[in-house]
Amino acid sequence: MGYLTTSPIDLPELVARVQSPVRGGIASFLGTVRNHHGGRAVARLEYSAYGPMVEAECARIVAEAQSRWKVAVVLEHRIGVLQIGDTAVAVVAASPHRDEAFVACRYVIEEVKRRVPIWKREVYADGSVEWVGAAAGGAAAQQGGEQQVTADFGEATS
Amino acid sequence: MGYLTTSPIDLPELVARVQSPVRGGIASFLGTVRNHHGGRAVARLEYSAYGPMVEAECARIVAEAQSRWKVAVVLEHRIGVLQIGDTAVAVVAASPHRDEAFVACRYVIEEVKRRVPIWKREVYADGSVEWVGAAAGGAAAQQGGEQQVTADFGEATS
Amino acid sequence: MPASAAPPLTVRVLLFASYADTLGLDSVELSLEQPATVGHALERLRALPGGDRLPPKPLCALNLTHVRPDAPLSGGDELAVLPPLAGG
Amino acid sequence: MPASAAPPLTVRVLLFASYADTLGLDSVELSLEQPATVGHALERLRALPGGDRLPPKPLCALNLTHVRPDAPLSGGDELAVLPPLAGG
Repeated sequence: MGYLTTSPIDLPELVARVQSPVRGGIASFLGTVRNHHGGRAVARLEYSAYGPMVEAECARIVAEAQSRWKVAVVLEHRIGVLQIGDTAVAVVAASPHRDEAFVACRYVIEEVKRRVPIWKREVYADGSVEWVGAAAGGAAAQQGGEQQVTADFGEATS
Repeated sequence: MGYLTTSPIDLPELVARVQSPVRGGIASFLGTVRNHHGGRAVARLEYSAYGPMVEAECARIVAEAQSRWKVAVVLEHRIGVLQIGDTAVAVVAASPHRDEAFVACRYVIEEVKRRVPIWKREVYADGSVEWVGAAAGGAAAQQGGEQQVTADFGEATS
Repeated sequence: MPASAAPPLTVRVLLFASYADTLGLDSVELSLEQPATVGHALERLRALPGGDRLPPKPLCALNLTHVRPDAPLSGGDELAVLPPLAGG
Repeated sequence: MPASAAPPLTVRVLLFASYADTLGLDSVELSLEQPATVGHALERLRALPGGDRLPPKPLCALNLTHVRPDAPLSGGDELAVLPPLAGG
């Protein structure tokens, strides 16, 4: 437990958790809230999650990264109401080798986006509200996304 | 001017310099001082630099990254006496697209290591001192390194 | 018929985000004839008010793990139907 | 001979880190016959005490830019001879 938070993400605190005298290379990624989406001005975002599965899936992703590369990884995703510029997700990967730190960091953020059940509702400047990715185009994209996720999982678990 | 510092590197301050409401993806790299090198226990490191050329070369590297990708980049290298665990170098790249943030961040740290005139002298636990890379093996490596750097520069400037 | 001789199984279905809005439900218990799969549970969901607006192959998780629609269900399973993910 | 008709040019050579230790110098002014290249300046450095311990092709920078040994020199140039880089 501990991949989800409702508090602001503290990057130096996350770095401190993985840094060590033998892991000299530290790659990190922050995803922050943008002020536009599909051409509309976003006022704030509301993130929600399937909490227990977020924890389980994040633990699997971190374990995968740490078994494939010589890295220590921390990952945190914030939910609740976020303002423009707030950090929604942070990944930090520390390794003796910077190549592995970069590759692992990238792997973790890509898998988080692909596999972790978190949703966001955009509140626009005009007061209207919309689930991100839930429009007609989103449903079509979803179908492809579903096949990719389950195909990969079928391999990983069979 | 401003790529070199003798003060501790402040990652959140660097992130704040490149973050913007349109650049939602922020990739960063920290290089920190390790406690061993070639099997010997390092007590501390002393970094020195050809200051004016560091500034010129870092400016060129950042400009290259910002012209190749849609990113804002900051780069800082600390010199002077550093202890184990201290951050020696930090690169932060912010972009609307996380792929570009990662690629630009990686590019900048690789080019810094290859092109920026900074040296470090390791002070070992037994009190002895050695320039990193300056041993016999270092001279041979240097010859190859020289050819790579100048070959690339010949192309870039001709 | 041996298949229908087994007692029905009960699964808890969780709905999130836009799908919870679509069906007006956060969760529902379904009783299904054995043997049952995720796909059978989805068919039952589609019969609920608003269920016809679910996509043909929604992303599903069974007991906190992504699964395909042909995954078998057991009594007490927690099945989650997941709208397009938007984390990160 | 036209080449030697031109007056000698003066360049400032900077040495760093292990090379400064090797030659016991941080900088030195060299007066060179024209036309002169980085390679000619390196030959002169090798004649200084400890200069024989420089590698065959050290990394060089001219006026803050990496250059090859055949780069031409002009009066007032700043030539830096750079030991293996160890930043980052």
